[in-house]
Amino acid sequence: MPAASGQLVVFAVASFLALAFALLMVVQRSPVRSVLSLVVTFFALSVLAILLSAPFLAALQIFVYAGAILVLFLFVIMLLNLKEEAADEDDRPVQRTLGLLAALALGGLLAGATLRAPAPGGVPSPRLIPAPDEIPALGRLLFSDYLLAFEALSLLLLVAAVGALLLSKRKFE
Amino acid sequence: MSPTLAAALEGAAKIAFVWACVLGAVLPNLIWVERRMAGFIQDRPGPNRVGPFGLFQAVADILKLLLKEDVVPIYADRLLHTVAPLILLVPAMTTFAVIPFGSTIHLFGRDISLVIADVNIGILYVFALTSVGVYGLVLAGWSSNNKFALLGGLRSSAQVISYELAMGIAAISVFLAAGSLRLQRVVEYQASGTFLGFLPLWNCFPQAVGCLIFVVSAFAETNRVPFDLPEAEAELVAGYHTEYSAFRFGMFFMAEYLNLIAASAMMATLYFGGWSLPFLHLTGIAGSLASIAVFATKTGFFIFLFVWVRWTLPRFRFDQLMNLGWKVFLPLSLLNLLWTGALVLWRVV
Amino acid sequence: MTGTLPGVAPMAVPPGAFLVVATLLFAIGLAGALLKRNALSIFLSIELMLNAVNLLFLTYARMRGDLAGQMIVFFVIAVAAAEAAVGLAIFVALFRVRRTVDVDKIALLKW
Amino acid sequence: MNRLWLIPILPLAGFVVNGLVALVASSSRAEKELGADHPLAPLPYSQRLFHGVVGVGSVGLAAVLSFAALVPYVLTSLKSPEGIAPVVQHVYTWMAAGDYSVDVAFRLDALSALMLSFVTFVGTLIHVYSVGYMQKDEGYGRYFAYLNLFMFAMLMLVLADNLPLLFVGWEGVGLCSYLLIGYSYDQDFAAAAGKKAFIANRVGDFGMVLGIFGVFALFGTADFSFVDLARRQVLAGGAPLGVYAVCVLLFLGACGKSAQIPLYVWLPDAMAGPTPVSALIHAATMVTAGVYLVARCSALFVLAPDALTLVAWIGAGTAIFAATIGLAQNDIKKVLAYSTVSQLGYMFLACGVGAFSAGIFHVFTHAFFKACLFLGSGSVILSLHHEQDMRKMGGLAARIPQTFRTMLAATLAIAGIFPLAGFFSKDAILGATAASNHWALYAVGLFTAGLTAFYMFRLVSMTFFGKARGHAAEAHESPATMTIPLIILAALSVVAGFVGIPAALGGSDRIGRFLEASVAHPEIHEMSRTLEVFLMLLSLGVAVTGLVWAWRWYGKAGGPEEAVSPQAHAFYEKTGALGRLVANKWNVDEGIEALVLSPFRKIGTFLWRGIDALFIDGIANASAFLVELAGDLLRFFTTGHVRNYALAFTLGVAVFLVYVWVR
Repeated sequence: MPAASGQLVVFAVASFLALAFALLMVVQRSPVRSVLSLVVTFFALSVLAILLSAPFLAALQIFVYAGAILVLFLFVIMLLNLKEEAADEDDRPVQRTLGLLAALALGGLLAGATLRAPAPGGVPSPRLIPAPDEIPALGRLLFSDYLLAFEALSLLLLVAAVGALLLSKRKFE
Repeated sequence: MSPTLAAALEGAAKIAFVWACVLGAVLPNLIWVERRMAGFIQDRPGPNRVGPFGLFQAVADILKLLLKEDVVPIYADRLLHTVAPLILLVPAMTTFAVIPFGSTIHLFGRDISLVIADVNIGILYVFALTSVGVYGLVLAGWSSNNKFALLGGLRSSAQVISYELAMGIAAISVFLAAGSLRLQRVVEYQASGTFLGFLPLWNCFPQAVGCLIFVVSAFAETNRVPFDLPEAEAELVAGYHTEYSAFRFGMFFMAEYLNLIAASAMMATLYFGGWSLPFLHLTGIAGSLASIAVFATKTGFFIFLFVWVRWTLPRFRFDQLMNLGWKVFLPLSLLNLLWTGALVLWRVV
Repeated sequence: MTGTLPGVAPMAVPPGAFLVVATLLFAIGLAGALLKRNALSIFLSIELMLNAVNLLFLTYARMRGDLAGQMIVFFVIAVAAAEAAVGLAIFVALFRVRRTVDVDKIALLKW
Repeated sequence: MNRLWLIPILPLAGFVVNGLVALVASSSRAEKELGADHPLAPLPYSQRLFHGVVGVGSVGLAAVLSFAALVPYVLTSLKSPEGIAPVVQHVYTWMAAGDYSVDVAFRLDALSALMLSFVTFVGTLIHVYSVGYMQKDEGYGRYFAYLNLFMFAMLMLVLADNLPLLFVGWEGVGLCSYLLIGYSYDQDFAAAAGKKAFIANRVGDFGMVLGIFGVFALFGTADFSFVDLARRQVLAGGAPLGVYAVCVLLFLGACGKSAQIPLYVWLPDAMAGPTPVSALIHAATMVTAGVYLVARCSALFVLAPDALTLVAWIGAGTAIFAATIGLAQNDIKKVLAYSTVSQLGYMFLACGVGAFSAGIFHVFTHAFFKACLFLGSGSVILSLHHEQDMRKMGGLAARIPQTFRTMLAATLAIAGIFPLAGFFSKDAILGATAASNHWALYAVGLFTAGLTAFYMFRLVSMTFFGKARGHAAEAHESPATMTIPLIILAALSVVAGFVGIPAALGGSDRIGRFLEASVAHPEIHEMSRTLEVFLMLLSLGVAVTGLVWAWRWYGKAGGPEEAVSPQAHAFYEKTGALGRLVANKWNVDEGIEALVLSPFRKIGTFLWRGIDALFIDGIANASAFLVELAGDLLRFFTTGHVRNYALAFTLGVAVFLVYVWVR
């Protein structure tokens, strides 16, 4: 089925891009380039999200993550005028090696664990993903089952906004 | 002909049509229109030598940009310096994918919806792309390694993010009324009835405040006067594209015009009924073709508005800009959302 | 493993592949968080980890045909926004005092 | 009278009202008078009036109701010699468990009716007396609140239809006793006496509670109907040992409450309370609760003759033991306290020989004359401005004639002079002892009667006759609120015995017949009338001898120049070492100190120094030290480097994941 193979190609390209630019983000010394690499990763991730029939969240991913959060990062980096990381003088070889090893070990373990985990069955659920438009269903869920969480979230955002404002004030009076 | 192939062909045809219109027809003429309008408003002739009424001036401008030397500053970040205009340009071009430019046309035994991709996240898609465009501005400013450029980039990113918020909330009111994020559906909704019995159900009537916010924010989003702070020549030389020349500068130029066109199209679509005419039902192939014309006319009006405003109003100060965005438009857009919610709840719209 | 659910078309890509990509992204993010010295880069790595988990959630949501996974991703994104706002404000405040955001040079809380 | 619950509820209401008002008033007083020179000034008249009216009124009303309940009952029982069935009124279910439930139920029968009548009557009189006695006291309201609470508890005790409810009253009177003994809580000896009473009672209550458990375990119910069950069970040959154990345990409780050997030590110290309290609680009512309990369970005790013998010997032993101590006391209230202990011993002696009705009869008469004596002593004490030492009295007969006359009547009554109340009740006991062929017990009882007459007349002589010593010459008679109850009680001390004139003297022992319906009356083989009359004359003779002896030793009074105790010396001169031992209360307190308290104190010190300070504190200190040590070591891990923390965190997660994996 051509659509299916098309999906495979898209998946392959997107996941390659995601992984490659994620790696690039880590390897990159310049913080600005790190951010940009991450932007590409996020784009690839949103493509993957569309493949997983979550177009709304894909858009949200771009809109919020790439469009707002990472711009904020970029903004701060420019504000602080951060240049490339200087080569490590007081090198911490133990931290470096162990960190790498730990990341690898944990990654391997997690990959193994997720693959080993039994596949969740398609249990009949009131929250089935409707096709082709899942947005109304999401909206209904948000204002019914997850109402409390939603309200708490709005409070959290308010607090975060106030907190960020307070923190970045120059003088406390 | 297999349905897949037919769908692919259909899509390709729509893309070709839209790009032909935008890049081939509107964009060059826009250059000419703007320069002539500027001349008219400033009581001078404007470009009138190249071709009849100077109509080929656009071609001359483009050729000039293509042929000039491309200078990249020594201390610039070459890679980003190259990529920045592209980042700005590509989202500007892809915005058109979700804007419906006509009603459904019946052709070759198929119902063809006159929109390249009528995705269910239409409006969100537009906003997502707009937010990506910010990177172009910021990176252009940063990679140039020039303080004017950097400040321009910072200003533009701050400005765009700020106004995106008010704009987004105004847009939320629109799809609250329409009940869908699909732009084709938004247009169909506006064509479907009347407001208060005598007005068309265009969103600009029930949501006049939202419409105003959206239009003004669109000026800010596209960095047009009176909100062209990022390139305020009096203080920042030319803002984020100070260090750009030749075709790269042309790309910024092009992106600005494309954004302008896209913003006009969005205004027409969201608030002024898109391709629909009030009280008239456009049917058949002729009707569909007429709907394209209607859409073009409305978009054209807003493009004219952009140009008109640019050469009429002075520039704001940056703090005025931010105050307007955060302290006026944001609360107003929330009130508009509340108002629209009430209208929907009590079935007025 | 392909979900056959009402409404949604069957998956062309085996979900396991998504899971592997997600875990790999997570590991890369973890490595970044452990190895980078710039506080902002560490923060970025953490964002990457969050997104890897998001991908995992979306995959499971798709496998089960259950919107709950997407809902959680929605919340994660929103919380991440709040976290970024406060976190970056902290870094700005920190930079003002210490003129650096190198975490190895900011080791105040120790004996 | 089908609203028995009204009787106890009235004093309870009085307690609540008096208590709340006293609380509010005292807190506002404390605010006003804090730091003043006399913060403990008497209450204003209006408040005294209020407390007095509420206190006396509630108890008086209860007394009226009690008589309303008693009179028809008595009349009916007089018509039918067999008496009538007990009235049981269920008020509400207190606890229910399975088939069995403990109810708040009240029982009116001959026993409780009799108790009810004199408890409320004497109680009312003493409340009235207290109005006069306590008028200079700052804690007037508190006092009446406690007294009302006591009345409530005592009435619950008397009316209860089952052992758990009786135990509520039992503990209630114990609590009030504690509160009232320690009424002057700012004085060490009063607070200590309160604690002593409480602790001694705990020992008894321990047995009491076990006894209740035992009753329930043996018979499956704790209602007083268990005595019938017990009779049937034992006749069927079941569990005599269990019955014996239960009897002993209940008797242990009775010993605690009624101050019998070995738990009597608290009662003399309880004289630290106000004198009306001593009269009401520690003479007339509460301390007789033990006797009441034994009488109430008499049918059970009868089934365990060995237990009865124990009761008899304990009673007789206590009677003579306390009487000897009473011989040498110089504190007027202490003499009366030991007298009370001794008389209680008589009552248990009666129960022990199976003459439960005689025991209750003595409870009845004792309530009047001992209350009269205590109130009289209170009048004396008050007239001498709280002087209790008899060596500083003397010659008061002329100065406080009302008190003298009433106390003399009561003294003659307690000494057993014919035809006063004490003669009949004491003789009923001695007669029953003789009739049951317990001649050794009879001899003890008889001797004790002589001692009683001696120490009582010693008291009268030292107080009222001879020359005035100390400030005795300035004494004034007490107000009418005090003398009127005295007169009433004295009159009753004279006549109360007439309800039980024995057949030998031409009477019909009405009280005995009346009580037959509710207490056991084992077969006592009849004595000949002649022997009975002879024994009466014998005991009368012994009593008169005691009186005369006391008069000879103490009647000739010393003058003020001999102020400090020629009398005491006279006693020692004439009795020698034994007298000194007696005067020192047989060194019982010292013995308890040496044998019980001192070892306990040593154990306590060891637990404190050895176990607590070294061991337990050591553990605490050691753990604190270890924590500090661990902190000193672990703080090197607090590098301050975020990345180290992140790494540790990651490794932890990895380890956990491995664990989950391999599990």
